[in-house]
Amino acid sequence: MPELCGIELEHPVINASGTYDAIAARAVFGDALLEDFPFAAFVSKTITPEPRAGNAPRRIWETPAGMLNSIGLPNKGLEGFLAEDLPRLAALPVPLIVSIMATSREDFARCVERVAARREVAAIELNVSCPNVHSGLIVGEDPAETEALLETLRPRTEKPLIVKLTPNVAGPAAVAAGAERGGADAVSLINTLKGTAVDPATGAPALGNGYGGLSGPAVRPVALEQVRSVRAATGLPIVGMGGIASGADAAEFLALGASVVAVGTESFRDPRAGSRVAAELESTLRLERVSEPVLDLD
Amino acid sequence: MPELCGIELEHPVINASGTYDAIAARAVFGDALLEDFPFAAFVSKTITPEPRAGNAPRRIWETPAGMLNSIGLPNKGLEGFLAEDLPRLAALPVPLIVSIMATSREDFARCVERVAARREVAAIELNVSCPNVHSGLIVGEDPAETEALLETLRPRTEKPLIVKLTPNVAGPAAVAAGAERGGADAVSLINTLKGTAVDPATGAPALGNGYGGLSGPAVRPVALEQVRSVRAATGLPIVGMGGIASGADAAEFLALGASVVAVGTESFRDPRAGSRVAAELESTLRLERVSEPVLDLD
Amino acid sequence: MNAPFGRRLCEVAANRDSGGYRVVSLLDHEGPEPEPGQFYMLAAEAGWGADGGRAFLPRAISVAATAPGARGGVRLDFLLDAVGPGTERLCGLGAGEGVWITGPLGNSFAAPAEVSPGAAGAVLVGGGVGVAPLALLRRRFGERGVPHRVLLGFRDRRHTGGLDLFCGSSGALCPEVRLATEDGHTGLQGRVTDLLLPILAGDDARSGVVYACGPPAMLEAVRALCAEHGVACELALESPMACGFGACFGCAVPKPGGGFLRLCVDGPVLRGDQVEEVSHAYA
Amino acid sequence: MNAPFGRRLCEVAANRDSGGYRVVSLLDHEGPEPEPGQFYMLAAEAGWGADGGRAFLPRAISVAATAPGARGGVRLDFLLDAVGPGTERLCGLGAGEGVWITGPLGNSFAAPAEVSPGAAGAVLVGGGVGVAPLALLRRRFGERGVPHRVLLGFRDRRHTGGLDLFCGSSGALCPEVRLATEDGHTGLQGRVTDLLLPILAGDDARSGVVYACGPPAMLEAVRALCAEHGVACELALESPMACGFGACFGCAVPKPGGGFLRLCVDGPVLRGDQVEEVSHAYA
Ligand SMILES: Cc1cc2nc3c(=O)[nH]c(=O)nc-3n(C[C@H](O)[C@H](O)[C@H](O)COP(=O)(O)OP(=O)(O)OC[C@H]3O[C@@H](n4cnc5c(N)ncnc54)[C@H](O)[C@@H]3O)c2cc1C
Ligand SMILES: Cc1cc2nc3c(=O)[nH]c(=O)nc-3n(C[C@H](O)[C@H](O)[C@H](O)COP(=O)(O)OP(=O)(O)OC[C@H]3O[C@@H](n4cnc5c(N)ncnc54)[C@H](O)[C@@H]3O)c2cc1C
Ligand SMILES: Cc1cc2nc3c(=O)[nH]c(=O)nc-3n(C[C@H](O)[C@H](O)[C@H](O)COP(=O)(O)O)c2cc1C
Ligand SMILES: Cc1cc2nc3c(=O)[nH]c(=O)nc-3n(C[C@H](O)[C@H](O)[C@H](O)COP(=O)(O)O)c2cc1C
Ligand code: FES
Ligand code: FES
Repeated sequence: MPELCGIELEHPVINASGTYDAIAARAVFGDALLEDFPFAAFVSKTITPEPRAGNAPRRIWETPAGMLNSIGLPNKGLEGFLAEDLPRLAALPVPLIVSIMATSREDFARCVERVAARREVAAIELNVSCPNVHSGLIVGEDPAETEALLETLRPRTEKPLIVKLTPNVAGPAAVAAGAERGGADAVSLINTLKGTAVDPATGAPALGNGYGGLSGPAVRPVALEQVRSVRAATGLPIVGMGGIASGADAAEFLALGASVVAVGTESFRDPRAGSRVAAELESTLRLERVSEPVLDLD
Repeated sequence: MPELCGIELEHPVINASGTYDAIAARAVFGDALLEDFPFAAFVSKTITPEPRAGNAPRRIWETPAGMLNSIGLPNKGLEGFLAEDLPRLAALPVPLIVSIMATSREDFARCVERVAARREVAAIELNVSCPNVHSGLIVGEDPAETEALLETLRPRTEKPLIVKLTPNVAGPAAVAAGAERGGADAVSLINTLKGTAVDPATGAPALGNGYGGLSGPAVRPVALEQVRSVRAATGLPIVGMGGIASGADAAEFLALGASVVAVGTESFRDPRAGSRVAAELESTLRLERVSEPVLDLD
Repeated sequence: MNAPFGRRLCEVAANRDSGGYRVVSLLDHEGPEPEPGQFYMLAAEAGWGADGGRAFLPRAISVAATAPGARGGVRLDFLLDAVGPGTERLCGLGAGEGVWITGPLGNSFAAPAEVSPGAAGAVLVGGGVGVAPLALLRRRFGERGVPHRVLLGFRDRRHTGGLDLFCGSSGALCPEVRLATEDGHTGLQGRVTDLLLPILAGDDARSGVVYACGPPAMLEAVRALCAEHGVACELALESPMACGFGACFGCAVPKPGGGFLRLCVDGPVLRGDQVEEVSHAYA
Repeated sequence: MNAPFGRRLCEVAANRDSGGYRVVSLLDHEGPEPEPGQFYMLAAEAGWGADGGRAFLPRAISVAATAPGARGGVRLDFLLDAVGPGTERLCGLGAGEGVWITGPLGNSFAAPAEVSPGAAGAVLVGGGVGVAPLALLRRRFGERGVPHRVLLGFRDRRHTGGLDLFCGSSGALCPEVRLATEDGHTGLQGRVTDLLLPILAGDDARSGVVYACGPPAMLEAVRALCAEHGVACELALESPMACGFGACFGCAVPKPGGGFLRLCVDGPVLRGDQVEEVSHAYA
């Protein structure tokens, strides 16, 4: 049975933060969502100390084999989340990981303490990399900053701390090493790549925010390379993500050293992508176990 | 008539370094190549002080809407290039830009002097960003290094120096600003994004080199965002590239501040992509010039 | 009624022209009957994402008509305007091809009395491909005996897509339907709002509710006119949707008091007073 | 003879089964007659890159046969094995669909006397989809009166793709063709190299040249056997190609003395002594 920082998982596929609203999906799809929940653990959308409305539209833009988003972390804020959302997320049949982001170590610490205090929460993901909120960038670009943040947070909880790295750096491995030194339990990568597009109808940037984050199959090669380089630099478990759309894609991440994978954008195309990827992965791996090298010399 | 650092161009589309071998193409397609040369200027493959054989295969791998390469800069070396290739490239009907890379300032300086001394050469592109040769990375990741390199090279020639930036950094704009301070005449971007893939048949990295550089439409949103941010940080002309496959794509780069665009990977799919993009761009722009806002009220 | 969980593969039963648009019919063996205003996320099984990597995401399309499927299930008719790679691919589908669908999604139009106490009748106002959800709404109003009038706007003779969805089985336009065309080749020469204005100005306007779907500028005109005349309205909006089930937060539409609605789960049908101004920015 | 500059759109004239492979015929109105061993870069006009963004690049495919086109030009026949998204799409093409082609590209097989002074005859050794260029070569040798034998290897009854390209107009296998099959259902039970070995060991072996195309392990066996017996050979290799015209440097094949050849412009046909060892790494 796969596990992540001691959390047992039915299979190695979880969701990428911000790409699945289990509460909304429950309302749309009903109990079937719970009976056949697509992910082995649920990661919440990133929450911030205060409520946020998110960015002005337009927020999404399709690109070749991918998409840009500038959602801007709309959320109810720490207290709203704890009061309204957490109890409903606790009803999901899988462990809950809460993603948080803040613009100061103190705020981060407060969020970690308040969230970790809740029994329903299995682990915390620290979003130090969201490309849509300027202040979020700084920590994740710098190994020392990241280490210092972890040193602040580590004493506040015994629950696993997963650091979500930003891919928009020259060396993600150095930042991962900083996270490890600071006491992180795992890293997750990649967040979205900074990107933009021009609306041909206006000649101006297509997104309301001017730029956004790129996700989907287009970024998979970049994600795989970052996983490979982070694997070489740390012993931490890796949650690998970025463009996973099939079991074969997931297998690439596992081959390069990820312990668990996350599905993001593909869920938009297929609300049960998580289960599908897990099933495809299972049969890929089973196939590998039984297959003999095929001789093709005729 | 578009121009780049004073070099007059028939149209704003040139080739991306390393994606067109005009000598080989001449042998394959004959004089038709010269009669209808697809680019307004020709940029050579990057040459290095000494000859290089390039990386061990496998060198290319297809990815969603793009490709990875780990070619490894095979070239005849500075002297071989000057003796054998330059005279033949001089026969092309367009201005010639020579791309060079070296692992020390002294070697860079020697290359610049030898190349700039040749009448056939209109400008020099400095590749400080090739992701396939380790030493090439360092300068382009660091604004101060880049500035220092330019300060060394600037006095050696009056010919335009174009700095090809690496996209694998947190802030390409800062590096562009460094290049400007050092005396560069233009910047070109983006080079390929670091990426890898796993060969499903072996479970190991698909490229002989372990990783490579990602190009093609998949990277276009990243390229556009870097052009946008570099435009905001410098007054230098920008040669924009990364995933341009059509005139509409090129128009996005121009809208965000590029003066000239370059076509790379798309030439593999269409050997005359350069001319096609230029023609499509021309008709896009002409359309924009004449079109009135369209009222679309029921 | 919940949508079945996940996407499912449906077969194209038919694909016919409708005044420049296409009506693509799918056979759905799993889903419930959709309500007027609801939509589905559609993606062709084959060839999605071809040539340049788009369409990559599924496309939100309103259901325009339903009927019992020939071999069970329900036939879903979609009215499609080929404006880009996704709709072009969908418009080019042949019978027997596969389409991934998720839905029915979103809310639906409410009965007049639910929108405005005392309101008994309805005025349906549609333009362009936005006539699609109104075709289904009109059918339901007809079945339930809700008095209604239909006002449709078209640009010219070549752009009358979807008009046949408002015809009876005889093929003739139903009597309660009135047209405005910009070239005046049929109906009133002008815009559909020119037909709406006298109704809103009428004495009995407040006993009715306006239901509108169409291009943003038309919706904004309808919204503003209704607000001015104190007549309740429901608008079926569009916004860019990646998922259709509340997952991506891409479909944000500004709320009058600040903040945003997610159009896919809070809409696509919004009351006039839930919208500040219908803008191209999110439509 | 140069290839026309750029890619051009050709129409699919036919697409038929050939023992598990497909033979796809294109009508080319612009290009010259290709030589045996040459290849084209192919990409379907529609649906290329669908579903996951691949195939993105064009695919290198050898020409297997040519004929005058029904309405002028030349008909190019390609033998295709559906191993991934690109070849699957090409194998699924219907008559009338469009295909972008660039070519003919690469070098071609040389006459026996050019490869080895004094050699008069030829032994063609093919396996799998690698029989394609040999089919065209055999035709040319036949036309030019070059004595030749053909040895083809197939796995089993279900894998005999391309065999019919070696049949005469009567539909019967030509007499100079011998088969080896791993299941022994026809011809020799064994490998094609089992047919080659006695020929190489024969007294007159050096008056001939071996021409081979097939899977890497077969080519390597042929190369090593020929080297051992001092018999000249030409191998048509494969390597990953992005462009086919020398632009990408992706198709590198190691040279015996170090360094690399670009298979698309220096090959695809290499003499046995130009290759160190035929490896899966670049094939
Ligand atoms: C609830 C709802 C119901 C709908 N019902 C219908 C219906 O019944 N019938 C119907 O025909 N349509 C309907 N639509 C609209 C339909 O979803 C869009 O027209 C469709 O998504 C367009 O996709 P496309 O690929 O054809 O065009 P796109 O190329 O995606 O272009 C459509 C618009 O998308 C934008 N866009 C996004 N990415 C890009 C890009 N990379 N390049 C260029 N433009 C881009 C542009 O703003 C462009 O104008 C509905 C939409 C919603 C939200
Ligand atoms: C000169 C030449 C002549 C040829 N002639 C013929 C011919 O006559 N008939 C014929 O059928 N074939 C021929 N081939 C081979 C043919 O070009 C390949 O089989 C074809 O390119 C495969 O493309 P695909 O999309 O079908 O498969 P791919 O999925 O591209 O798989 C084929 C191989 O490509 C690799 N690959 C690259 N990227 C990926 C990826 N992202 N995921 C998985 N695998 C990947 C793998 O090694 C895989 O085994 C020839 C090749 C050359 C170089
Ligand atoms: C619409 C959208 C919203 C996202 N929101 C968040 C978020 O709130 N927090 C976060 O850490 N990552 C967020 N991400 C990034 C994803 O978690 C993931 O890292 C990225 O999309 C790459 O994976 P994918 O290609 O599978 O989508 C978001 C991505 C998308 C597309
Ligand atoms: C096969 C290949 C070889 C390349 N070689 C070089 C090179 O020698 N020097 C260089 O500066 N860039 C090189 N590049 C990068 C391109 O010049 C270009 O920056 C990049 O591919 C992005 O553009 P594109 O998406 O249009 O290909 C190479 C790219 C490819 C795909
Ligand atoms: S379309 Fe994704 S949240 Fe509405
Ligand atoms: S295939 Fe591009 S150089 Fe040979």
